[in-house]
Amino acid sequence: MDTQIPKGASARPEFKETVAKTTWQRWAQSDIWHSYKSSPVIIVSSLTFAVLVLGAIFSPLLSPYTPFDPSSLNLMNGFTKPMTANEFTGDYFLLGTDDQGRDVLSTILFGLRISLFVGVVAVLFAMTLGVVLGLLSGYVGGWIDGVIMRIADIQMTFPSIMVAMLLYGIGKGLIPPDLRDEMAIWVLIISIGLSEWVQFARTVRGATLVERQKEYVQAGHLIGLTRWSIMLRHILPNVTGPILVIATISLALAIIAEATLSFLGVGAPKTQPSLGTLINVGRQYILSGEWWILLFPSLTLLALALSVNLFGDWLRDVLNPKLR
Amino acid sequence: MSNSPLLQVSDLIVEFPTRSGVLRPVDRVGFDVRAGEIVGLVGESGAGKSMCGSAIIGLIDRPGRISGGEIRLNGERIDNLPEERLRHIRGKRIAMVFQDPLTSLNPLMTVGQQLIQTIRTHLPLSANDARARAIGLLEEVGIPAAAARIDAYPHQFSGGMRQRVVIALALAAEPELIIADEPTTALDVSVQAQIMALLKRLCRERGTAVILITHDMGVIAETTDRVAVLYAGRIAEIGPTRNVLSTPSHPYTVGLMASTPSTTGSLHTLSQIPGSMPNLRAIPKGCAFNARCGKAFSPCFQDIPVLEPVEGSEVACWLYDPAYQNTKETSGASE
Amino acid sequence: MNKSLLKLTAASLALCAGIGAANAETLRWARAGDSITLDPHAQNEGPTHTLAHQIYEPLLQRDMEAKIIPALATSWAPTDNPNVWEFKLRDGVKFHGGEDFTADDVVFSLNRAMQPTSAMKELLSSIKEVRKVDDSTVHIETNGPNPLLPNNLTNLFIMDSDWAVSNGCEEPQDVAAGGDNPCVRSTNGTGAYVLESRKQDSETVLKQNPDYWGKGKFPLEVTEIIYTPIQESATRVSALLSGEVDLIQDVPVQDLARVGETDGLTLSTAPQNRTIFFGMNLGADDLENDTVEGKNPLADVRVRKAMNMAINRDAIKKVVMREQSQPTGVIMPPFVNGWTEELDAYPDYDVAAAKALMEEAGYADGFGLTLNCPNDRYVNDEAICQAAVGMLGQIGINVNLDAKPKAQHFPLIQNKTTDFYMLGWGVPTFDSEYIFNFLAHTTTDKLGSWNATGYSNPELDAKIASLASETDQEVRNGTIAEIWETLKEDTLYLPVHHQVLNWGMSDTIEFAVQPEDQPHFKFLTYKK
Amino acid sequence: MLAFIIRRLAQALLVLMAVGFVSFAMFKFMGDPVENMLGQEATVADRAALEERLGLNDPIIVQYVRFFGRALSGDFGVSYRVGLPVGEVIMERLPATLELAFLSGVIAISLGFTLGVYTAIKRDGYIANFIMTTSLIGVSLPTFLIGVFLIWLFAVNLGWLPSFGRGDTRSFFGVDLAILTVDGLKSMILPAITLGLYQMTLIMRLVRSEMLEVLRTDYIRFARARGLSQKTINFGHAMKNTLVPVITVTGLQFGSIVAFAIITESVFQWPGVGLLFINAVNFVDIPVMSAYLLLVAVIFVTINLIVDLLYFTIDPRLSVSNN
Amino acid sequence: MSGDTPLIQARDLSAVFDVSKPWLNRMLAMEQKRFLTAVDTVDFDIPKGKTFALVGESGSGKSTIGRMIVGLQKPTTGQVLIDGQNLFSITNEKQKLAMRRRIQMIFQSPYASLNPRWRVKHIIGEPVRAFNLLPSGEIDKRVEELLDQVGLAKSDGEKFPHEFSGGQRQRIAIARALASNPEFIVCDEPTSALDVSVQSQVLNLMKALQRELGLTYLFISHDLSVIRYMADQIGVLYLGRLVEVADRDTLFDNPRHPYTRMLMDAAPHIDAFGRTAEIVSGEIPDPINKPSGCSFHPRCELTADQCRRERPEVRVFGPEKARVACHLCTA
Repeated sequence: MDTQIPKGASARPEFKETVAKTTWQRWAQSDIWHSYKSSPVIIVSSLTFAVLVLGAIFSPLLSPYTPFDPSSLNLMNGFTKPMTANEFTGDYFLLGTDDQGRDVLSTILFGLRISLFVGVVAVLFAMTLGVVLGLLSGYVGGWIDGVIMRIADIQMTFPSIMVAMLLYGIGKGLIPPDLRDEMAIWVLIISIGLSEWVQFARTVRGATLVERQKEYVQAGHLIGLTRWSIMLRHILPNVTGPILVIATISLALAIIAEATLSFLGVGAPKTQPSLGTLINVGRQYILSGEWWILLFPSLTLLALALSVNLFGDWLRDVLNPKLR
Repeated sequence: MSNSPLLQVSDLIVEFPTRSGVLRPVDRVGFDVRAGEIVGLVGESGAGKSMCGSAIIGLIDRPGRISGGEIRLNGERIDNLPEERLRHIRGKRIAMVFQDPLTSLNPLMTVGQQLIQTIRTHLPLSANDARARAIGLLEEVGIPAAAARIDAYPHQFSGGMRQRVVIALALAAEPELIIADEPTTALDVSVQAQIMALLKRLCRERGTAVILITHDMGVIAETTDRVAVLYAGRIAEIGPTRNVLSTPSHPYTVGLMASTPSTTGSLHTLSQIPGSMPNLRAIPKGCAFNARCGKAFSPCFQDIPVLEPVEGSEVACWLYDPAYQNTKETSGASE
Repeated sequence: MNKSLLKLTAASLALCAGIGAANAETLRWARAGDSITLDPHAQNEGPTHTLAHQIYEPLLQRDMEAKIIPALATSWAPTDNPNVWEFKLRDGVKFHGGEDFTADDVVFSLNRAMQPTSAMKELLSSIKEVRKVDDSTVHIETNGPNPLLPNNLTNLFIMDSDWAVSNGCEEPQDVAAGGDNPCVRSTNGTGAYVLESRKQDSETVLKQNPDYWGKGKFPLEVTEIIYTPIQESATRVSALLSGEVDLIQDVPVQDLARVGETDGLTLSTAPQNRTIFFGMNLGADDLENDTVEGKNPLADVRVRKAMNMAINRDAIKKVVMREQSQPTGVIMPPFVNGWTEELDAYPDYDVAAAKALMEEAGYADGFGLTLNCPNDRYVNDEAICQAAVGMLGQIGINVNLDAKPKAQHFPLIQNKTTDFYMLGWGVPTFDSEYIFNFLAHTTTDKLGSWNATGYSNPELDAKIASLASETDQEVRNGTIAEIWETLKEDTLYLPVHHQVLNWGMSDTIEFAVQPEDQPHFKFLTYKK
Repeated sequence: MLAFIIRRLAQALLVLMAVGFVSFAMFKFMGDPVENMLGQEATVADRAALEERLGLNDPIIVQYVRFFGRALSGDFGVSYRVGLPVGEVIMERLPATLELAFLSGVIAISLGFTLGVYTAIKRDGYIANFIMTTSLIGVSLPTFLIGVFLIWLFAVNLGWLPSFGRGDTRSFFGVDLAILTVDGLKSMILPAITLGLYQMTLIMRLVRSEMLEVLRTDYIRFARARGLSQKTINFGHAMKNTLVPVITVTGLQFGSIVAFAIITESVFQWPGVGLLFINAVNFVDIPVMSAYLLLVAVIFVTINLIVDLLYFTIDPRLSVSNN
Repeated sequence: MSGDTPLIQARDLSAVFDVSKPWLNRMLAMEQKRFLTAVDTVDFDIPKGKTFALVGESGSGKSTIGRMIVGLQKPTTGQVLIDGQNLFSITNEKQKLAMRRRIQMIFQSPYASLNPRWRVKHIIGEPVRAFNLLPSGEIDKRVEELLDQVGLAKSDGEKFPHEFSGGQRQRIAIARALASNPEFIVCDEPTSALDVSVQSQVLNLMKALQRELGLTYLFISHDLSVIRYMADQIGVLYLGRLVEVADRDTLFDNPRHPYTRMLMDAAPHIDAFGRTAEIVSGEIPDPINKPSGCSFHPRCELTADQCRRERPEVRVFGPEKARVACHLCTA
């Protein structure tokens, strides 16, 4: 029997460019970038988010005052109206001051920093935990899967805000008193993180179960790759889409959760207030006329959470091939 | 009227606007289907055969649209009908059978519910009469103990049985035309034979015309009266099935037949068409097949060929254009 | 139409029609917390006493100006034996259930309040025996002379002995033993109001007692009281602003202006019997949670004095308290026996002088420590602490604020596991001895239970002990003044201010704030 | 199915035991109940005695076993705070929370479903896009802020609705319900909206995405090819197929409603179990706290069970008889 | 090993899966455990350089056999011998790796078989890295060679799988399989997802590679026409059993088992215009509850009593040594 071996160019369709695209070209031509370009809502919200993140990162440089240094505060500056000078001290504040005489603009910038820090680190924590457990659960299966998923089930039995509250209670109690102020934020992060991991784990497990069946994973087995190598190098990159979507949504959730915990009195301390703490403090002034103490942090939180949510929403649509 | 074809498709163009330009999965396709006739649409994936079917029944997903040509059913134009009028044609006069019987049926409704719902949408029957008709249909498509199984859910049927149910659903309102889109691709060979035989029998009995969309040359050969070979959204060759398959004229059809392995006949080396069907975004100028064609010559890269009668079929190829008969000789394209 | 407007219209209509106090007037009253229990001896706590005061009565009570007036007793005086007090009881008083009020009820009730499960027992710890002399006379014998006995009886309610016995609540409920008790759910007092219905934390309805002995003696213009606790201060103020309630206690200081400016509402303000101050652990050799190794900076009186000077009480009053506080130099509310203006004077806010003192004490570079602070107990407690943190920061004391709910804060003080803490102190007996007993005396089994400073001055302890039995008021007052002198010299506490009480109410109401935050609604009158 | 229920119940018991243990581990850090139970005049000896009698000095595990043992027989002890049996206190408050949760649930589900279906059908419409974007505001602000804002707007400034409490109630088979009176319903509107807003957004978005996915399935395409009307397809075919995931999430959300009621109830002084819990936390009322946590767990487990059983009725593929 | 031993020997391979319901359900319903015998004592050899094909419909166990032969799945009983060495008894990691290098696989789906997040050169180079065949500096060159070998351009290595058509992806998969210089490749329906014109390219490529590199194939397909084109020897599977094993020409010229005949008849013929295939009765039974005796008897045209009762043993027929498991087969 005689067959001709198709060689090189003859077997290649003409319409393909011969030069591989650079990563940048790939990105510029991708659907994601296109969808981004053509959605004004997403452009606005991502820019808002970028501005807020930059504001948070550079808050020490941008803030006119350092609100977290109590000794720099002058109580007599308290309750200064926005864009006016204080009647006693003559100090000027763009967005006014709060009950402690802290510049509202500075507290917002610093608060944003704390809210974002708590949110981002909590989500990273939840994500790492959830992804590792989800991969293990989905890929290794067996009793490991059973145990992890039962724990997840039990945790799902409680709303995350409550889990966070309970964990916070325990965490706070375990820390020696002199470290509490510094550790409070970390306890908060771990509490929120632990309350959010289930989402990640479940999604990753589901995606892993699908990917595990795929033939490229089998091909990995054939060349004797280890479990971890297959999980981390093969499967993980292919489940990043859903992880990213959940991470975005969890970020908004975590930021709001932190704010809600502030209301329950277990959020960031008032000496290092997050946006949630600021709102919770400002809430007292809703009837008394010092509207700026509540309004500005609330708007900032709204802008932050809304932009993250809108971004997550868009990401979900873009990354979901079923909806395209 | 009596002599005019049941379905006339002429110069049908389907377009999908995308950000990188407008795509044309179907480009100036025209063919007729006469009452009781089985016409095959054959082609490889991406040839536009399924899109043709969807266009005829008016089910092109947004943002796709019919942007040219006409579809006439018994002489009446149906491609520009409003959705509500079109709805009364679907199922009633033109029915469709899809590839995968597993996903074609609503898993949460019994087959009876789905049948009765369809019957009562199109026929003025009482619930009881509709049920009786549904049982009758199930019996006809060869479902044993139809009266008992009518209240079963789709997952309680095997793959072959499910496709029978789908056929029953398509036949529910006695349509004049059935569009069968790869009706047996998801089935095993032995079941495929059963289903094809069933479809053939039922349509012959009722005089229902069929458009059979498939990529399987064997199924085309055994089932259809006439066949249209599609390539990149255009018809390359159309004619009586025996004619097209035994003595193909278009180089693509020739290549296709030569590269199809067979269980019978002499065992020869499969020839192959180099490359693959062009992406819709990059259909070459002129004949869409030119890049893969061993016989391509200058006009093939300039203009789109139109269907011309060649030996009982119609072929869209510059090779058979009288104006180029001589040039072809001299171009010395390899054999 | 606006609800408060409606209310106004209704009120003016009532006025025009000349309908007097005899007609139905419903008072809708809200405060932050609910009464915890209906058992009058099971809790020694403000809101619980407030509700109990409407239903039950003590032998003698404090009126709206905190003066002691007769209630179920018409007169009281020590007998010839300084250890025995004689109480003459009011005649013709009936319980809500119709039973007559007699000396037996007094003996029963006081004995009940001395049971181990009673929360009032400490107030009666000096009592040896309660004796019925006749139906309208009771003798109370104390272990030694107790000049302040009447002061301890103002919140001690009298129950009907038969009713209590037949209901099986001879003793206050023992929560620890899980016992249930009808006296927790129902009442039978002699007070001006009868309990109509009650849902814990939700709504309590009281109706005027038609057979009240005090008819004609008190205004008694309110015929029905609807009491709703509203925990969230904003919601509470909202309810007042929207006319859903007529009177609220605990108006948050920031909302005072709003309430005062709102048409149809008025504010009533008075100093409260509670002083807010900071305590410092000066007794320990070294502090747990500070940055100084091997010694205790707080043990140095110069440091304490510097801290005292660094606290800008006026700024706290102005900004944190919105003028609703009285800055003070002593941890004693002005009503209390022993209070003087000199004692009340507070040091000038003087950062430079404070820094100088710090330097003198060897802490020119300052030090760090943790301040424990409640966040749900006193008016703006956490904000005051925050302000103090800032102020102390200016003299180099780097304070780490640890604010917690009261349930976690107070155990720190009681277990003496705090170095620096906030505390507020009210004096139900209106006498300095009470303060000394709890806050200045060396911690022993009985005394000094709230003294977390580690301060121990045997000489002072002896003086404090002498107060209990000193019957000569002049001598006693002299000792009190001496003790205060020492305490002030030692700067044992850093006083901040006396709290000011605010009640917001519909402006048709005439009702002055009671210094113990105890509204007795039988005194309430409407403007005519 | 029976096996399924048995397994679920076993799991439920495990959940309850875990919850109980976690709560007991936690109470240690919540403060000292004795402080609140005794007045400020209490002596050191008094405190020690009470602590001993409450068994607070025992190891956590001992306290836990004691509590759980009694709880199994329905005895949750006596509230440290109000001195009433915990079971009674909770049962008295539960109707308030449940009716609030019910109304919020109804608002969230009905509105969420309607808007979800609408935005799915009109996928690229302006109104649908507007709804999609604005609905995110509901999940971008903490619940308590929304509650405070609603009070400020509707109670204080407009004077339309009550700012707190439950209003009039009417007894229904011995249970006092506010939902049965006009005044009560008016009182419920603001808290119910506050509580339901978040869930509504979630349900709406879920329904939308599920619906979009279902609308792309082959059987919907086949239904269209059979000439069924758009209405039949959207509501007869598509909606039913979105139910399974929607019910799962809705079930979980209903549990969250009960939990989030803590916040809403304290903002609106709604006398339900959430408020009771917050009060209990402030007072370190251990029996009430543990019973409440168990209650929440029971509610969740029950809802999960109901949800799972609902699957069986909705999705014939799950019925055992067909396997 | 001696030249006579077939490179691959499958000895009595069986794969049994436990498909029982959970313990509690079984207890309540008083059920026994249930097992699915996906592969039932399958036995065949593949000589070096030859192609052995397995043909069967869904549920016949052909893919399971493929997975067992490459070592992706352990057989319940039986053994796989590669060059006489039992694949599953190697415990030494190094030897195991050395054995794995010799065996590769080409999968059905050109989409799922390539990791979409990896560049093509990374995909093809991975086996080289995993088996440590070349120093890392030379891997790229080897990848280019392989790309060229399967008819792709060197520059294609920089691209991602989604930039290729199905046929090209299958070429990439072949290149990956070749990367470790294997001797034996299991091809599991390698062209069933491809279009006819592309299928012939891939089939031809595989044939050419076999000839050039002396490869041995196990070729799995449901398509008799493809099998006929590719195989030297063919095994027909029905419900996990090999019902007939014969040389290609023998099988197609003289199919002995009724099922083989049925399959051939049911397959559509491109030259049988207007034919209606003999209607085969029934569908493939539930593999968990296989019919008694010969599993094929409910659908068989012949059927004797014996077929219902007894499981037919494999018997050898004719000079071509066709092995057939049928009671009624005589010639």
